[in-house]
Amino acid sequence: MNWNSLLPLLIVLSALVPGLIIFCLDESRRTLRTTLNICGALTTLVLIGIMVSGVYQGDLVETRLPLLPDMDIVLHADALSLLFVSLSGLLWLVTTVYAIGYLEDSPNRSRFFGFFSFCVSATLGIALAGNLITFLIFYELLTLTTYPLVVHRGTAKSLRAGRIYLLYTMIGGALLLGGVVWLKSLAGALDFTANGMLADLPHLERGQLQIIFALLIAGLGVKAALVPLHGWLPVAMAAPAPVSALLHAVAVVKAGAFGIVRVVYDVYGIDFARELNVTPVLAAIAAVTIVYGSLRALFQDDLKKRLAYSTVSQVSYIALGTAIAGPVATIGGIVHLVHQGLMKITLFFGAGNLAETLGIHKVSEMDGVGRRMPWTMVAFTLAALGMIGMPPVAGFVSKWYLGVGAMEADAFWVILVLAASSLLNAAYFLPLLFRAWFKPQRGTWPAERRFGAWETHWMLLLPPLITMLVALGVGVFAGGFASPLTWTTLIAAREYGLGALPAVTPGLLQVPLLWAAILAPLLLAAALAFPRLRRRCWYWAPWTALPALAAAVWSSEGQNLLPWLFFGSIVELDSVGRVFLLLAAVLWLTAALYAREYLRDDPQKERFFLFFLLAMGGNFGLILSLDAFGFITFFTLMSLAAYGLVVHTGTREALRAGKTYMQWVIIGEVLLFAGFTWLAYSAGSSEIRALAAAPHNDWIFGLLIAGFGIKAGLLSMHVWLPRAHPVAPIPASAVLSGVMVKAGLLGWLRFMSDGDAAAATAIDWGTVLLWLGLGGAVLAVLAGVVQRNPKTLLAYSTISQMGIIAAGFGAGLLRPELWPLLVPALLVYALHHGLAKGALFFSVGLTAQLAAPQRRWLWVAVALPALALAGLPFTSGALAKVALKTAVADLAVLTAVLPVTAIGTALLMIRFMDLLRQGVAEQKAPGAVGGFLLLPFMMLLLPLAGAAFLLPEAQVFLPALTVPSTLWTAVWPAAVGVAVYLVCRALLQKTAPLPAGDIIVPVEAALLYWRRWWRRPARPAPALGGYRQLQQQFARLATAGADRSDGPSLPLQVYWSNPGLVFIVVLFALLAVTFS
Amino acid sequence: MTQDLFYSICGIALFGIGLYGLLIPPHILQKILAVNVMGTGVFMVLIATAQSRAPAIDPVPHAMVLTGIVVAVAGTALALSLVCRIYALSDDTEQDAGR
Amino acid sequence: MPIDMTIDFTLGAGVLVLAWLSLSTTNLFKAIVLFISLGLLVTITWARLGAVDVAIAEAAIGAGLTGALLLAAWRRLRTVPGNTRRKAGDNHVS
Amino acid sequence: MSGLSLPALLPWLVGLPLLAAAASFAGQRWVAGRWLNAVGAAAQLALAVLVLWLLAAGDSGLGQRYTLGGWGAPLGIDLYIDGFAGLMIAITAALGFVLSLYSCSYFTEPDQAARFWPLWWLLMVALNAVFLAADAFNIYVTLEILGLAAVALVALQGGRPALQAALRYLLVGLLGSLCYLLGVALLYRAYGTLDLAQLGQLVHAAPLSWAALGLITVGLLLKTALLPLHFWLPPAHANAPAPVSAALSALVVKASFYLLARFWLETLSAATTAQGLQVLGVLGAAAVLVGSIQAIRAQRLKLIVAYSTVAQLGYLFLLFPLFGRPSDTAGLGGAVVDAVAYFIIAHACAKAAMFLAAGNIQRAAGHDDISRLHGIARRQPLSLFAFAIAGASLIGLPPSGGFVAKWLLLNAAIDAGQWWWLITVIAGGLLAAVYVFRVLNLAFTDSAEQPPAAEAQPVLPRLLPLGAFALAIITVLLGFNALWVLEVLDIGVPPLQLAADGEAL
Amino acid sequence: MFRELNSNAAPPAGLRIVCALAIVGLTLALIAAVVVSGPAAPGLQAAVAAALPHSGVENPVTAVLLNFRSYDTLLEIAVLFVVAVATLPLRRAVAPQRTEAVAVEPVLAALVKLLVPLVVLTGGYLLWVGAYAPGGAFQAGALLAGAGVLLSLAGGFSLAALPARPLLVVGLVVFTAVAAAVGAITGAFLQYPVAAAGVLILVIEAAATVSIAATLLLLYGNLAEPVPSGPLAGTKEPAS
Repeated sequence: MNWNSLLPLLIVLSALVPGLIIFCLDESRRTLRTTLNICGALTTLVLIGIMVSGVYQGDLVETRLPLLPDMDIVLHADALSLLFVSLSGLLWLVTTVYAIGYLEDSPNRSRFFGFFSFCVSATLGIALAGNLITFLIFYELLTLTTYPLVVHRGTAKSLRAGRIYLLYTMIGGALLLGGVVWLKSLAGALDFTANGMLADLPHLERGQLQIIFALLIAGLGVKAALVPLHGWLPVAMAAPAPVSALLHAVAVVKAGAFGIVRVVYDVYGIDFARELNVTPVLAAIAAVTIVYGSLRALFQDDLKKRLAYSTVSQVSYIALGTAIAGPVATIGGIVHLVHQGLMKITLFFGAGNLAETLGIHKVSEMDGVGRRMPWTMVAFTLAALGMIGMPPVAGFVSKWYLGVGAMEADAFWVILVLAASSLLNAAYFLPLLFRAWFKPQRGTWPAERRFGAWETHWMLLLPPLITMLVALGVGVFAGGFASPLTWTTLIAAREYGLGALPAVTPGLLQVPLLWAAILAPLLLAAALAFPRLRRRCWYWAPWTALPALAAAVWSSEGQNLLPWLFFGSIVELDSVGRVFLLLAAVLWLTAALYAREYLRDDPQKERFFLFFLLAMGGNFGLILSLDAFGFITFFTLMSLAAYGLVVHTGTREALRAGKTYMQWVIIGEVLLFAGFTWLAYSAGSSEIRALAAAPHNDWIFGLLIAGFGIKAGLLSMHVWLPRAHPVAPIPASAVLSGVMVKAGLLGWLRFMSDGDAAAATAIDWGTVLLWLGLGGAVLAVLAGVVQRNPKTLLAYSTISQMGIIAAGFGAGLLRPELWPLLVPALLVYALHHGLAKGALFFSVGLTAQLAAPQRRWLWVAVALPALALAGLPFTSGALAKVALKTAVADLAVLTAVLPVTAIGTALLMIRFMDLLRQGVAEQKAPGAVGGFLLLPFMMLLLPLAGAAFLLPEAQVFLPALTVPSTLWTAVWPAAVGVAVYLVCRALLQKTAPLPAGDIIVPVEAALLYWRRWWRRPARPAPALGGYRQLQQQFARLATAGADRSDGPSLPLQVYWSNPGLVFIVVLFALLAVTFS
Repeated sequence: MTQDLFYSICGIALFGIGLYGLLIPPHILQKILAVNVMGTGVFMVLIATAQSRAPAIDPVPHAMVLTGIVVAVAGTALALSLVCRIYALSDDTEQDAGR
Repeated sequence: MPIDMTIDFTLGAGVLVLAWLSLSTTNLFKAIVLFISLGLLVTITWARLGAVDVAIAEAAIGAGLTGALLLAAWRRLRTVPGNTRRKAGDNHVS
Repeated sequence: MSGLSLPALLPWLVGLPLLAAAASFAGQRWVAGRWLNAVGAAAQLALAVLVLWLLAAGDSGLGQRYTLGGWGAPLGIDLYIDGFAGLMIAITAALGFVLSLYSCSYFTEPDQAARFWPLWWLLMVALNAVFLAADAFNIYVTLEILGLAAVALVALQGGRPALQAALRYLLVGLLGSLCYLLGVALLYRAYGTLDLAQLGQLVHAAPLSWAALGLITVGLLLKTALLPLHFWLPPAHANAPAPVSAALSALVVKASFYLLARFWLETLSAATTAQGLQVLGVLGAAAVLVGSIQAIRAQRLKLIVAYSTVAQLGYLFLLFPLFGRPSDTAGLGGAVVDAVAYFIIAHACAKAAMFLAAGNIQRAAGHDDISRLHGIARRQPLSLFAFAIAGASLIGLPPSGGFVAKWLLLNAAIDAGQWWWLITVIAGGLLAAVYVFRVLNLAFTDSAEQPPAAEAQPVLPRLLPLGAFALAIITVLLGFNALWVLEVLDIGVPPLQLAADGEAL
Repeated sequence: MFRELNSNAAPPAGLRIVCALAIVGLTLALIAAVVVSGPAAPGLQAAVAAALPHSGVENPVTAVLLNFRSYDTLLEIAVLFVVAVATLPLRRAVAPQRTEAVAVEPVLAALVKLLVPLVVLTGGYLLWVGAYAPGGAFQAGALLAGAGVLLSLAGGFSLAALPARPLLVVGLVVFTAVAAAVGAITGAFLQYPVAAAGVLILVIEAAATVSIAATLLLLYGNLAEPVPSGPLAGTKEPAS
C-alpha cells in the first residue's frame, strides 16, 4: 500500500478518528476536545493539500478495499472530487471554530462534536468516492450521522424536524439503493469514468436506463432539495446554527448536488444522457426549484427559514448547470458548488451570530442591527450581494458562466430563469440589508449578550469574516492560478475531452497611474470603515480624485492587463475614456471639496463620505476598465454606492426616492447581465473590444439600450431621476447629474458604436433611440418648467440634455458613416453639460448658504453656467451645440428639432434663475461660512470656460464657432426662450407642480389599489388546497407588509406576490413550449 | 389390510386426536396429556413400520421409539413443573383461578 | 376374518376410544386415570406388535411414571393453599 | 497437520460443550467457577475457528463427512460439514463466546448461575449438533435438546410472564417436534433409511413424500416462528434474560431455518413444488411487513426487538422462491444462499447486540417501557450507541453487515428476475428505520423535565455495555469485507460415502 | 389456535367445530397418503442383522441403541440431564428440613417393605439381561424410579435425601468418557473395539440406569413433595 493509495483513506479517517475519541470524552474535557477538533481539521487540510499536489503531478491517488467478490470500495481522487474535498475541508475547519464558540456552555457537546466529525468524514467519503457503491455507502452514512445533529437540542420541535428529515432522506436512500442495484445488475462494475461509463455499453435497453436515471436523481434529489422533495430543508432549521451552516452549505445539500453531477457526467456521460433526453427533464425540475425556492423565501419572516429556501433555489443552479449540455454551463454549475457553499455558510454564520448575541430570529427584528454588529453585517451583506449575483463576489462568476453556457446550448429560457431568480434573490435579500443598515434600531434587542470589546464572541466573528474574504477573493481573483474557476475549467476540459480552454495570456503593468486612480478612493473608503481612523480620514476625501485628474491630463494612452483579476482585467485609457475621466475627475474633486464644507456639522458625514468614495472609485473603474467583468463590477459598485448618497438625509421622501432608485438599478443590472452574457456568448471572450465587434442581434441591442438607458435617463426609464437627484445632498446631486448619468452614454459608446455590429438587427434601433431622445428632451422641458424645487428642475434639465445626446447617438446608429465626426461632438457636449450642471447644483447650494449682501453679485456667477447651458455664443454650450449640429448636418429631422430644444433649455434656465431669485430654495442655517463653498464653485467655472476649448476633439469645431450664422443661430433661441417665459410667467406661478417622477405615479397608484383588493378577507376556499395555501401566504405577507408600511418596505416585494403567480404560469407555459 | 397398515392408521388417528386435544380443551394439564397421546400415535406408526416385514422385526424403529418415550416423559415433566410454578405464583398474587 | 385381526381391531378401537375419552372429559382426575389406562393398553399393543423392549419401557415410564407425575401435579394444583375457588374433590373444569 | 484432520474434530464440536455442561453442573461450588466457563467458551471458539480454517484450507472444495461409531450411513449416524454449516458453527461459537463473557457478569446470584451454565452449554451442544447432523432422527433428538434447553433458560428467572411464555414455547416446541417425528416416520416407512444424503437420492414425488415434507415443514416453521406461527416468540424472547434472548433470537430460530433450507433445497428437493417455494416466499414477505408493524406499535423495548426478529426472519424465507427448483449444484451453493447466509450472520450479531443493549437499559432503568425511558442516554451511553449501530445494520445502512446482506439479496432478486421481492426488502428496511429511530429518540430527549429517580440507579458492571458494544463493532466490521465469508460458503456438501458394505437399500 | 393457556373458558363453539374439521381433514389426508403408498419399504433389519455379531450384544434393540446409534442415546441422556437441571432448584430449595411426617398407612408400609427389594432385584436383572433379551438401561432405570416412588408414597423415605448432584451427572460423564477413550483407540468417536464392546456397553448401561433413575425420581420428587409457598427461593423477582 504505497503512499498514494493510502492517502484518500487517511483523509476520511482523519475526520473519523477524532470523532471517535471525542465521543468517549466526557463533557468537562473542553480544552482536549477543542484541540482534537482543530487538529483533526488541520490534518485533513494538510492531507488534502498533499493530495492536490500529488494529483497535479499527475500520479494516480486511489484506495481500493475489497468488499464483495465483484465490487470493492474505491476512494479515487480526480479533479472533481478534489474540488469538493478542499471545499469541505476548509469549511469544516471554519465551522468547527464557529461551533466551539456557539455551543459555549450548552449540554452534551462531546456527542455533538463526535457526530460532527463523523458527518464530515462521510462528506469527505462522498467526495472521494470512486464508484457508485462507495458513494451510496457514504451517502447513507451521511444520513445516519446528520440525524443526531438535527435533533441535538432534544426539544419537541427539533425531534419533529428530525423525524421529517429522516422520512425524506430514508426514502431517498431507498430509491437510490434500488437504482444502484438495478444499474449494477445491468451494467456490472459502476466505476466513475471520465465521459460516462454507460456510453460504451450500447446494448443496454433505453427504457430501463431512463427509469434508473429517474430513481437515481430522485434519491439524490432529496438531499439536493429539488422541488417536490425539498420539504425537509426548511424544517431542519430547528437545528443549532453551526449544524444548519454545515448541513446546508457544505455537507448534505452539496452531497446531493455533487451526486447529481457524478451521475450525469461520470455514470451516464453528458451526451448519452442527452441522447436519452433525461437531462432536459432535470433542467426543467431544477428551473422550477430555483424559482419556487426564491418565491417561498420571499414570504418567510423567520431568517433561517428564508436562508433555507434560498438554499433550495441556489443548489438547483448546480443541477441546472449540469443539465444544460455544454462545457461552459458545466463550469458554471460545478463552480457554483464551491461559491454557493462559501456564500451560504457566511449567511448562516451571520444568522447564527444574530441569534446567539442579540436573540434575533425574525427578519422583522433586524432593524438597525448593522450599527450594533457592523462586522457581522458587512460579511452578511457581501454574501447576500454575492447570492444576488452582484459582481465582484463569487456568485456573479457562476451566474455569468451559467448564462453564457445557456446561450451556448441555445436554451434561451435559462437566461430568463437566471434573470428572474436574480430579481427574486434581490427581492428577498435587499430588505434584510436595508433593515440592517438604513433603519434605526427599534426598542432593545430580545436577548442581548455583551462580549467585551468585540461585537460578539471572537470565535463567532472570525469564521464569517474568513468565509466572506474567501468568497470575495474567489470572485475577484476568479482568473487566478488556484481559483475554483480554473480548477473547474480543468474538470470541464476532462469531461468534454477538449484541449485546455483558452487561458488568458499574462501582461505587464504598463501604466500604474490608472490603477492608482481607481484604488485611491476605494482604499480611503476602506480606511473609513475603521472607527479610530474614521474621524480623521474623511477630511482627505477630495485629494483621492487627484490621481484620476493627473491620469486624464498627462498619462499617455496605454493598457495594463491583470490576468488574475476577475477574468483577466484590462484597464486602458483611450480617447473616449480620457474625456470622461477628465469630466469625472474635475467634478468628483470639486464635489468633494464642496461636500467637506457643506456637511461639516452633519453627524452622518463619515457614512456619506464612505458611499461618496465608493461611488467615486466605481466611476473611475467604470471609465477605465475594458473587460466586461471589470466594467459591470464597477458599474454595480457605483450604482449601489449612489443609493447611500440618495438616502443620506434619511427623510421619508429620501427613503421613498431611494427605494425607487434601487428598484430601477436592479432592473438595469439584470438587463445588462442578460445582454452581456448574450454578447459574451457570441463574442467568445469577455474583452470589451471583442464584445463590441461581435454581431449583435435584436435581443442584445434591446437589452443594452434599455440597461444603459435607465442609467442615462432615457424617456420612460427616467422616472427615478427626478425623484432621486433632488433629495440627495447638493454635492451628491451634482455628481449624480453630472457624471453618473454619463455612464449610460459611455456604455452605449463602448458597446454599440461599432458600425457593422448592428448589421444583424431587424428593428431599426437608430430611429427608436432618436425619437426617444428627442421626445425626452422636449417633454422633460415641459415637466421641468412647472416645478417649484430648483433641484427637480435641474434634474429634468439633465433628462432633457441627455435626451439630446441620446438622439445624437441614435443618429450615429442610423448613419454609421457619421461616427468619426459624431463621437467627438457627443464627447464635447457631455463634458460641457456635466460641468455646467455641476456648477448649477453648486449655485443652488450657494444661494441657500450665502448671507444677503453677497447674494447680489452671485447672480453674475450663476448666470455664466446657465447661459452656457442655454448655448449663448462664445460659451462651451455654443461650442457643444455647434459641434452636434455640424456632426448631424444632413439629418433634417435632427437639425430641425435642435433649435426647439435650445429654446426649451433657455426657458428652463430662466425659470431656474427666477426660482433662485425668489429664494425658495430650502433655507440652510444662515451664517455658514460661505467662503469655502465659493472655492469649489470657482474651480468649476474655469474648466467650464477653458477646458471645452482646449480639448483636441473640440479643435475641429472651433472655426465653425466664429462664423456669423452660427452666432445668430445661438442667439435667437435664447431670446425666444426669454420672451416666452416673460409672457407666461404669471401662468406658471399658479400651476400646481407636477409630482416628481411623472408617469410612474399612476402606475404606483394602480398597484396600491390591487394590493388593497388582494388583502380583502379571502374568498370561500377554492377546491385547490395547495393554491389555497399559496394564497394564504400572499395574504399574510400583504398584511405583514402593511404594518411595516411606516418603513418604506420594498413595494417590489409586496407587488411581486401577485405577479409572482402570473410569472409562474408564464414560466410553465414557456417550458411547455420549449419542450413541445 | 395388513396389520402394519392398520396400526399405522390407528397411529395417525391417535395423532389427530392428540392434536385436537392440544388445540381445544382449555385446561393446561389436558394439553400435556394431548401431547403424550400424539407421541404415542407417532410411536405406533413407527412400531407398525418395524413390524411390516412380520417375521423380521426391524430394531431401528424400536430404538427410536424408546428414545422417543424417554424424551416425551422429559418434556412432560418439564411442562408439569412449569405449570406448578405458575400456579404457585398465581395463587398468592391474583385470586381468580383464571390467570 | 382370522382370529388375530379381531384382536388387533379391539386393541386399536380400545386405544382410540380411551384416547378420545381422556381428552374430551372435563374432569381432570378422570382424564388422568383414563390416560394411565390408555398407557397400559398401549403397552399391550406394543407387545402384540412384537416390540417387547418398548412394551416394558412403555409400561414403566409411559404408564407408570408419567401417571405418577400427573397425579402428583394434579394433587399439587388441587391443594395449593389459599386457593378458595377450588372445591375439594374433583377439580372439574367449569 | 496430519494428526489433526478435520473429520476428527467434528465430534469434539459436540463433545466439548457436553463435557463443559457436566463440569459446570458438578463444579457449582467454586465461586470463580463462572469465569471458567468463559475459558471454556474461548476453547470452543478456538475449536470452531480451527474447523473453519481446515474446511477453507481443504482443496477439494467439498466438506467432510464423519461416521460416528464407524458403522456407515444407513445403519449408523454420520456428521458432516459444508461451507454453510461451517459458518453457522463459527458464528455460534463466536456469539457463544461473547455471550458467555456477558453472562459471567450478568448472572450474579449463585443459584441462578448454577442453573444457567449447564443449560447454556447444553444449548451450545444442541446448536452444534443441529448444524452437523446428517441423520433425520438424530435431528429430532437435537431439536428436542434445543427446545427444552431454550425453554429452561427462558424460565430461568422465574417471573410470572416468563414462566407463561416458557410454557407456551414448550408446548409449541413439543408440537413441532412431534410433527417433525411423524414426517420422519413416514419417510422411513416410504424409503427405509434415515440418512439425509441417501434420502436425497431415493426421494421422488409421491403422496407420502409430500405428506412427510408437509409435516416436517410445519414442524420446523413452528420452531422458526414464521408469520402465522410466530405468536409464541415475542413474549418468550422479551421475557427471557438478556443473554438468553440474544442467543434465542440470533441462533436458535436460525437452526430450524437452516434445517428447513436443507430439507427443502437438498434432501426432499424432489418432492418440493414451485408453488410451495412461492408460498414460503410470500409468508416471508408478510412476516417482514407484519413483524415490523407490530414492532412499531410495541411499547416495551425488548418486545420491539423481539418483533424485529420475526420481521428479519421474513427476509430469510426469500431464499426459497429465489433459489427456485434445485439445479444440480454441489448442494447449497449459489448467490442466493450467499445472500441469506450473510443475512443470518449479520442479523445474528446485530440482534444479539440489540438484546444485550436492551437488557442493559432494562437493568439500569428497572423497566423497559419506552415512554418512561427519557434521559437513559446519560446513564447508558455505550449501550444506546451499540443499539444504534445494531439498528443501522437491521435497517441495512451502509457501514454494516446488514447493508451487504441486503445488497446481495437485492442482486439475487434481480438476477432471478423476480424483482417484486425488491420492494419487500426496501419497504422492510424503511419500516425497520421507523422503529429503530423511535428508540434512538430516547438518546436525544433531554431528561430535564424528569430528573433521574432519587434512589441510586443500579450501576451495571463494566462488562455489560462493553459486550453489547463488541457485538455492534463486529456488525460494522462485517460491512467491510464480505469476500472471505462468501468464499467459505461455496464449499459444497460432501459426497455420500456409502456404508462399508456398499449396497444401499 | 392456542387459547390463553389455562383460562377456563372453553373456546367458542364455532371455532371448535372448524378446528375439529381441519384436524379430521388433516388426519384423513395422512391416512390416505399412507394407504396409497402401499407396503412399507424394507427397513434396516438386514443391515442390523449383518452387523449384530460385531456389536458385542445379542439383543438387536440394545445393539442399535448403544452401538449402531449410540450418538442418539448419548443425546437422549443429555435431554434427561437438561430437564433435571431445569427443575433442580425446587429440590435444593426444599433442602434438609423434613416436612411434617406423612401419616404412614400400616398396610402400604408392610407391602412396600416386601416389594421394594424385589423391584430392585428385577431392575438389576433387567439391566443385565438387556444384552441378550429385551431389557436395558431405560427399562431398569424406570423400574428403580418406580421403587423410589413407592417408597415416597409409603412415607418412610424422603426423596430429598437423595444425593442428587453426582447421580444425575454420572450417566452423561461415563458415556462421553467412554466414547472419547474409545474414539482415541479405534480412530472413530463411539466406535467400540469389537472384543470389548459387550463390557463397555454394560458399563455405559449401568451408569445410564443410575442417572435415569435419579433423574426420574428427582422429577417426581419436586412435583410430589409440597413446595413452601411464596416465590421460589433463590429466584430474584426482577420484572423481567
